Amino acid sequence: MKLLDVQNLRTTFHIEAGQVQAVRGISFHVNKGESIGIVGESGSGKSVSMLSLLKLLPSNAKLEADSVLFDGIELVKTDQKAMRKMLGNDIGMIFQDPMTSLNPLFTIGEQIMEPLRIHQKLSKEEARKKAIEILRTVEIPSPESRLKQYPHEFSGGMRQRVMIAIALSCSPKLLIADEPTTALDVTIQAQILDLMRDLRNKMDVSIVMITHDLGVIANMCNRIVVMYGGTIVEQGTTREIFYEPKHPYTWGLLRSIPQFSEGEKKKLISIPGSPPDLLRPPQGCAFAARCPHAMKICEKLPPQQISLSDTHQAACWLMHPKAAPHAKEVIS
Amino acid sequence: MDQAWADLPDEDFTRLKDSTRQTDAIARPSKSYWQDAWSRFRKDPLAMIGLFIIVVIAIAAIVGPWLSQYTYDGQDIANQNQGPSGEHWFGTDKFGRDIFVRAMYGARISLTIGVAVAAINLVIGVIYGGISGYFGGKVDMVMMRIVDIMIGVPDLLYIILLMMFLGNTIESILLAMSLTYWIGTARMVRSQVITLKHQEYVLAARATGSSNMRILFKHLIPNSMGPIIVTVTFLVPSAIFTEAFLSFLGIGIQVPMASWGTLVNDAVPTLFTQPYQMLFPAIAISVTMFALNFIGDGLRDALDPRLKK
Amino acid sequence: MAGYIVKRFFASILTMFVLITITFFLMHAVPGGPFSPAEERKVPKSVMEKMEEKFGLNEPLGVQYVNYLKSIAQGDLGISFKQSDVTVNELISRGFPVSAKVGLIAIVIALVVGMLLGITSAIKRGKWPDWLSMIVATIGISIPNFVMTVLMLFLFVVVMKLLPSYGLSSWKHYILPVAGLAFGPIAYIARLMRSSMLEVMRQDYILTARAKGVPEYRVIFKHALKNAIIPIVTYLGPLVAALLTGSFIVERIFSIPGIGRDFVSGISDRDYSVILGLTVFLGIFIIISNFIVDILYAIIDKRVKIEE
Amino acid sequence: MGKAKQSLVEVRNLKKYFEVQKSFFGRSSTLLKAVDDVSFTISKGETFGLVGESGCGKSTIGRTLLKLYEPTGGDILYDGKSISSLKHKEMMPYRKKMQMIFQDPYASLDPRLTIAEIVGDPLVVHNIYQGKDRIDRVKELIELVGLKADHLNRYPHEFSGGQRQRIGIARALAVEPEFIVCDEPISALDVSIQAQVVNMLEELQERFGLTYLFVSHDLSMVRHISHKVGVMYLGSLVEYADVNELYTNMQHPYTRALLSAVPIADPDTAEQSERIHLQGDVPSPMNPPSGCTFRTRCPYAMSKCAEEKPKLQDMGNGHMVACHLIE
Amino acid sequence: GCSSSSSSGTTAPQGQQQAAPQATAEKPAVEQKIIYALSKEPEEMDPTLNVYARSSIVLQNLFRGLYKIDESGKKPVPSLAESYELDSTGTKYTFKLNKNAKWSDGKPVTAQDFEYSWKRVLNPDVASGAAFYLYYLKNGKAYNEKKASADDVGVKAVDESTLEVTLESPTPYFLELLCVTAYYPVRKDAVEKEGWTKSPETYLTTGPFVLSELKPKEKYVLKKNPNYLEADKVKLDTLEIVFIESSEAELAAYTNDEIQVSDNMTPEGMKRFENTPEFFSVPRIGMQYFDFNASKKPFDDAKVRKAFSMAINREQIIKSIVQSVEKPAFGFVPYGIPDGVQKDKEYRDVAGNMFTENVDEAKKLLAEAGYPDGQGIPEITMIVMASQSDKDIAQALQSMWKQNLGVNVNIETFESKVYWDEIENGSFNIASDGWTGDYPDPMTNLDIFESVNASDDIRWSNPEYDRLLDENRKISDQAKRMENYAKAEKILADEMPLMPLRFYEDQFLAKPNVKGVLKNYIGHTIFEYAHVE
Ligand SMILES: Nc1ncnc2c1ncn2[C@@H]1O[C@H](COP(=O)(O)OP(=O)(O)OP(=O)(O)O)[C@@H](O)[C@H]1O
Ligand SMILES: Nc1ncnc2c1ncn2[C@@H]1O[C@H](COP(=O)(O)OP(=O)(O)OP(=O)(O)O)[C@@H](O)[C@H]1O
Ligand SMILES: [Mg+2]
Ligand SMILES: [Mg+2]
Repeated sequence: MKLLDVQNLRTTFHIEAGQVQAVRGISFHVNKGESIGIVGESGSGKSVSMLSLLKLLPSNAKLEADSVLFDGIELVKTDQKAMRKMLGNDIGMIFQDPMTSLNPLFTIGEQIMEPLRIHQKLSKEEARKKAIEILRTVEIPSPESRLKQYPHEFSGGMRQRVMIAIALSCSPKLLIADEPTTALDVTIQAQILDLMRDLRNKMDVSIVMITHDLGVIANMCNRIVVMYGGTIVEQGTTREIFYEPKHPYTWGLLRSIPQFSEGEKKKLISIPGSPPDLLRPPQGCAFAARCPHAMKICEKLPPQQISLSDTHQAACWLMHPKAAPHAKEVIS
Repeated sequence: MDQAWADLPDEDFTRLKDSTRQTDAIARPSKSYWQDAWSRFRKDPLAMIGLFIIVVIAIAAIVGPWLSQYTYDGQDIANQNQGPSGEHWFGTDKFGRDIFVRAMYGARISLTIGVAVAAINLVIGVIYGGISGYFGGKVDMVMMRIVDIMIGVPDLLYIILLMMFLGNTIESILLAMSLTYWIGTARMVRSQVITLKHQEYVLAARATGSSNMRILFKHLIPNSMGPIIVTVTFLVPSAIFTEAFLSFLGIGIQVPMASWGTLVNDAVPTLFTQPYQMLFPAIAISVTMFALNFIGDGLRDALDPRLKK
Repeated sequence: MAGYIVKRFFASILTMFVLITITFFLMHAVPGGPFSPAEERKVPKSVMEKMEEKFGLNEPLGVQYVNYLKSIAQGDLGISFKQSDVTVNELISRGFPVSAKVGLIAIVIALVVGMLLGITSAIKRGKWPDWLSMIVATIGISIPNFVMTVLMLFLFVVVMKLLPSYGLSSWKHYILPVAGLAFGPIAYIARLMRSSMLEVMRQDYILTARAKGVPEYRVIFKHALKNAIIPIVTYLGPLVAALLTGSFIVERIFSIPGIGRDFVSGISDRDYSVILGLTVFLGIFIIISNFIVDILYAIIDKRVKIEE
Repeated sequence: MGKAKQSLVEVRNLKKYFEVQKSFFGRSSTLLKAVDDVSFTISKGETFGLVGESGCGKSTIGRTLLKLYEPTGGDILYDGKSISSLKHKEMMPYRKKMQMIFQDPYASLDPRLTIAEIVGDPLVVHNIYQGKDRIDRVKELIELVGLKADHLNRYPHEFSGGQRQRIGIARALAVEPEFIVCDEPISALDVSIQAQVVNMLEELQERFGLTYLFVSHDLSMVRHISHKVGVMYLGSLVEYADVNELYTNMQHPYTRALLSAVPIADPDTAEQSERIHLQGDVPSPMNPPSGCTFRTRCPYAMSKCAEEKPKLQDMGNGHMVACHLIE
Repeated sequence: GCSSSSSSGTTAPQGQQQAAPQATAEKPAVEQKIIYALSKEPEEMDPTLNVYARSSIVLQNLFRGLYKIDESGKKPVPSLAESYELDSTGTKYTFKLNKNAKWSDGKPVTAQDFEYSWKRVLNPDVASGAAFYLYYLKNGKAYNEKKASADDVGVKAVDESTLEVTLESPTPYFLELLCVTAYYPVRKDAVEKEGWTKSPETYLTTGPFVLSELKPKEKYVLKKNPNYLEADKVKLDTLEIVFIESSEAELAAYTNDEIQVSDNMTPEGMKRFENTPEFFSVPRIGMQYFDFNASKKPFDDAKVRKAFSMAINREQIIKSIVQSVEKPAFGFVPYGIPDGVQKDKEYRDVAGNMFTENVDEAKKLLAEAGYPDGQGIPEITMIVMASQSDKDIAQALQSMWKQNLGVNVNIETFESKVYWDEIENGSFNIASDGWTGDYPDPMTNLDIFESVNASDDIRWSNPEYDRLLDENRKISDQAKRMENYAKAEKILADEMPLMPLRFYEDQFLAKPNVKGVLKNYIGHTIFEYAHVE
């Protein structure tokens, strides 16, 4: 069952210098009860594509899509007001930086209770009770007194838990987590990931998790979407991506993680160069400029998505039959 | 997969050599900071309009009076209170003096005062506020209490005193206005510096051994430029009007010389009988203010390389 | 808290002392005295000297200074030199409530209008409301108070005959003076509000609020406003002190019996006790309003810790 | 550890306390013990990795080493000479030898200055290389870190994070330092860029024989780059050893928890791996727990842990651990 | 109707209304209330301490002394006094008080009250600024300067209703002096209460009105005083004096019918009413003139002074710049002072103009003085006060001298408080100055140029001039006196140590239904005879 189905989503920002084509036609879906991970480097359009779905883009952004179906509702046609009714209720969202994502001038309690009061029309007292309950779920000790405190009195990990509490307060069907642990320590990160896994199992939410940490993905997700330069370059199950990656960017990503084969230190393998300027996106493959295997065609034409299995798709010219000899050489 | 996809020429599938690849596409001609700021400024149409207006007014103030057949003090009482006409563009006042020429003379004084006061107070305010904010603690405490006192002492007192010692000259007006006008700027700079001083680039400068003053003036102040410019654009009109207020108390510039402020002030009683007498000087001030605001906004953007598109 | 207040209190006393000292000697250094003729010379020199003697002006400056400090320590600000049947304490206790009332209304209006204008232009950035507010603000700062007030007087009193011209005997009487006082601050607050609102609307927590499904008006007026208001509070300190203690121009034009006029007339009359008394009063006022602003900060923003 | 290497930086019982206000109208200021009695030695040409949770005092150590913060107690020896009480002027020669790369490549470059100015700034401050020489030197540096000379007139915001971090490195290298504190130089960078920067740091170390203090909480990266690693918890060093020793034979429960918490980028292993769950948050450094500061989260805490602060003990091989479990 | 610029009528017309008092009674009763604006609150409400003109206006409506200025605004008539006798030396007056004279609380006004008040004014411990007004009394000055005792002062209550007053020397205008506030009585028991002027209850008056409400800085409400001697003639019930500082606001208030009588408007505002029956202009015995500093070049030469005085156009300045209907001054004694011989004529009209304007003549004189076409003349500084009208006049003069004589004059403005010091220290060449007399005798306007009084402004002296004035103080033959005054004026005209500019007139507006408002010769606005139709 598809909970979310996105077809050909495109997002453009109008700035004085021109148009930033932040998302350039992406299609993916999320099944009920599933958690998918979106990886890719900074600026590849991960956050923007999610914000686009939720209509949370700034006014200078333009959104186009063939279709965005959420739980049977066509979001493309939904206006912002109706969208707001769904946000926080059917869809919860967690942002990257727990330090800045909470309003510093309101108590934690007020911030957790707000969606409850707006969407579920709870009374103050009911909302408070519910808030305490949720805080308990996200393992914050003595929630009663914590409700009255301000964000700055919380540690980063606790704030992120508060963010999760807010996102989950109305028991949404979909939880979108935009780099929920990037700003946290490893030990806290582990706690948060555990918590999210637990919640997924308990509350039956689908999760879309954005990150550029492959470790986090490996621990959390069933499927992975790899983005680069505003496009999806590869998607598949976690295993498919980790063990049978087909796109050179995925390769690079996997290889830049330090490996420790007994004793000897290996030089890290890096991807040289920097990501494309989305103001003037490359004609061909977005990754061509940094790809060690680039061919002439890569700079000329964007590659098409090729399905390798029901779940696995990649977009790379190396999979073209004519590149076959070349591809073989690369893989060996 | 469609046909076109399969039919791509083989040649396309040859590997690219490193030398033919286009990495780091963003090549831009290099410019110095000021050239750069200027080029950004130039692209801002409003700012350019503002600059153009100011230049026109400045030129009019400098050469205009020479080109006119009238002088600022040439009276012709028989032709008093004439409305605007081809002869007298802005009309005449009750002495029959040409208001246009007087407004151009007024621009000399008012712009000089506005600009000089803004400049002087900018310098004092930036230094004072910068030091107070940067060093913080006791230094800040003492410097801020001094500011409290300076606000408390009635400014008219020392203005009168200064006028007595230095006479009713532009210099003494400037000096008088320099005594406390900078406080607003100083406060603003101080709060900026307090927030900026914890930035990592400040630490980085300290790690290379930069002295406090170098950090303050090379890093902190330039980064507070935005709000500073805004404050300074607000300083200009208040300097122009304070000058008029001083004349009202008899301690400003001397008649028959006029400034925009005194032109406006003197026209208050005739506001409803001869409204044009105030209208034109008031428009001159407003236009200048708009121009300055545009320039200020443009400058703020131009001086901040981050805003470059 | 108590310790903080005590410390701040002593700092204030010291500040006041220096303030009084400077003002006292400055005032006496300014030529002309309370009994020098102002319009036509009429009073013979010998009579003038007698009056100076009566007010203790013949004593050495140091003695006068000490005497003044003594009486001020007892809360006595002395007698007006010009209106010898009025004490400065009376002058203030009569005039201040009047100035304060008008000023307070003006502050409230300036805040409401200025903030609304600023918010609108921040939200409608680059659109016509933004332009409108920019124009209002620029006009607000480029038309001086002394022109604005007279203009209003002529327009609403002489031409339209809608409003009364002097005094404060009905609500109608408040309209013009309040407008005169609020005009400049509205311009300033609007500009300030606009930039801080733009800044706040960029913050992550605004996105959070939207993602929670909070309706946009609530995002703006609840989440953003409270954060954006902080710079306004800073500006409010000096503004409150200035408006509550009256404005020379507005009180003069609209004949308001406040204390705003007394400062300037006190100085031009060389009414020493009035000058000093008002300086003391204003000084205390500035100190208190700065203090309140500091506390307000801590109340609005719980992160702020008041530093010593 | 084989041959005894010459030590370059020696830290003895270093303490750095901050005074902070607790209440809103803070009369009562408390001491925040950001670094409390830390000792270690860094040998010439080596990289000393420092790991630990956020807020445990890693940056503070780095900054105190460079005298960006005045140490509250203890001693810092550079090349055998104590620098902990030097004044600004006396410190200047050391500022040439010791440099720093900052955590945040966005915040650590002054946005109003061009790259040329940023990289040239240390040269101006120390008054080395005049006129054209200075320009050449800046060019040389910028090319050294893999950027091009025509980047010199650009501003920081025109660069990607990785490029910015290179600029930061070029600035640090400008005065030809011997010792560089790398304060989380990669944590703000993309995965694909992190490797670029680490590679470069290694290259430079080889070329110029640099010594690094490498602060990070990315344990795998620390493992990759360091020769020796120290683990910090709440202001103190709880364990330190040669890198392989530490990663294969960790002793302190915190180290173990830390290492087990690193998500392994491999779905197979990820599913199997046993994670040690740490309860709760890091305590506030303003009122740290008595005795062993880790005891509140330690699964093995004993009564002794609350009473006595464990000392660093040598396990042999230069492997130091501070834990009552190791007796 | 009353001609607006009439110099004879000093009040709003009242002829008709007095002719038909019944007619008014039949009309629906209008509230007998007038609102009048002053620029500021009066400085001093104790008449014995007052030296301020503004305060005088209020006090003149609240108090009456032995004599008052009559309804024509020109001559003194008995008020609290019934009659007086003057002895042959001309220095001893014996006043009989009106038996019906009462304080506002109903107690009779006694001669002792006068004795007490007058001695109080002179009492050195009271340090009244108004003391000099009573220096005419024998030993008045001496007592005030602590050289004599209170008992030596020439005022004595013989009984309840007889007051004996001895003067230093004969003073023909002594009755006029009695109309000055300083000669008004205050009552001992009232004055000795702390802050007696601050509340209507303790504030005892003797005039047509009493204080009924006192709102500092806002308004004083005056009510008809039922115990006033001539209470039956006072028609006004309420006189509200409000304080409007800005003349723009006063114009607004007047046009908006918020005030009925206005005399503190901008000239531009006043001008709008110039040709309406609401406008009145009344001569005041004062003049604006410019001091020439005779101790400094170039004005040490009478020819230069005359040249400057002749080279301007007074009419034009008054009409176009000052924008009033005042008269140009071609003499030194203003209008409003009756001639000593032809009592119904003004001295000014009898004496005629003393000099004329003539640019050619002026040029000639300047050339004779050694400055043909203004060449070689030293730098000339004209100082003026910072008021708008002074600055305007100065600019007009500057331009006229430049045009007509080719002379450059610099203008310097000064704050009023330092202005007189500036004159005193003598670094000016020309200075704006003005004087309003106290009593309607030319002496009040001429004695200021005697050498004893002129040493710190015009710095000019002429023994003949001094002698003429001195003689006039001693004699009472009016024909001779007038002749001497004319001679003295001629000396001034020939020497021109000062340049007369204009004779002051007080202009005021009164709503058409307001009648009988009186401006007297020293500029006081009196409502004793006013009423609303
Ligand atoms: N408001 C905006 N105006 C213009 N461009 C924008 C705006 N927001 C995002 N972009 C651009 O859109 C592109 C995609 O940004 P996005 O935030 O989705 O990246 P991301 O993959 O989430 O990166 P990160 O890992 O850093 O969060 C970037 O190039 C960014 O510069
Ligand atoms: N200037 C300062 N004033 C007060 N406290 C400070 C200051 N700098 C650091 N601290 C405190 O000292 C403690 C250690 O901070 P430090 O920055 O050294 O941690 P860190 O280990 O570098 O953390 P991170 O991984 O987040 O960078 C923290 O609790 C911090 O709040
Ligand atoms: Mg993102
Ligand atoms: Mg750190």
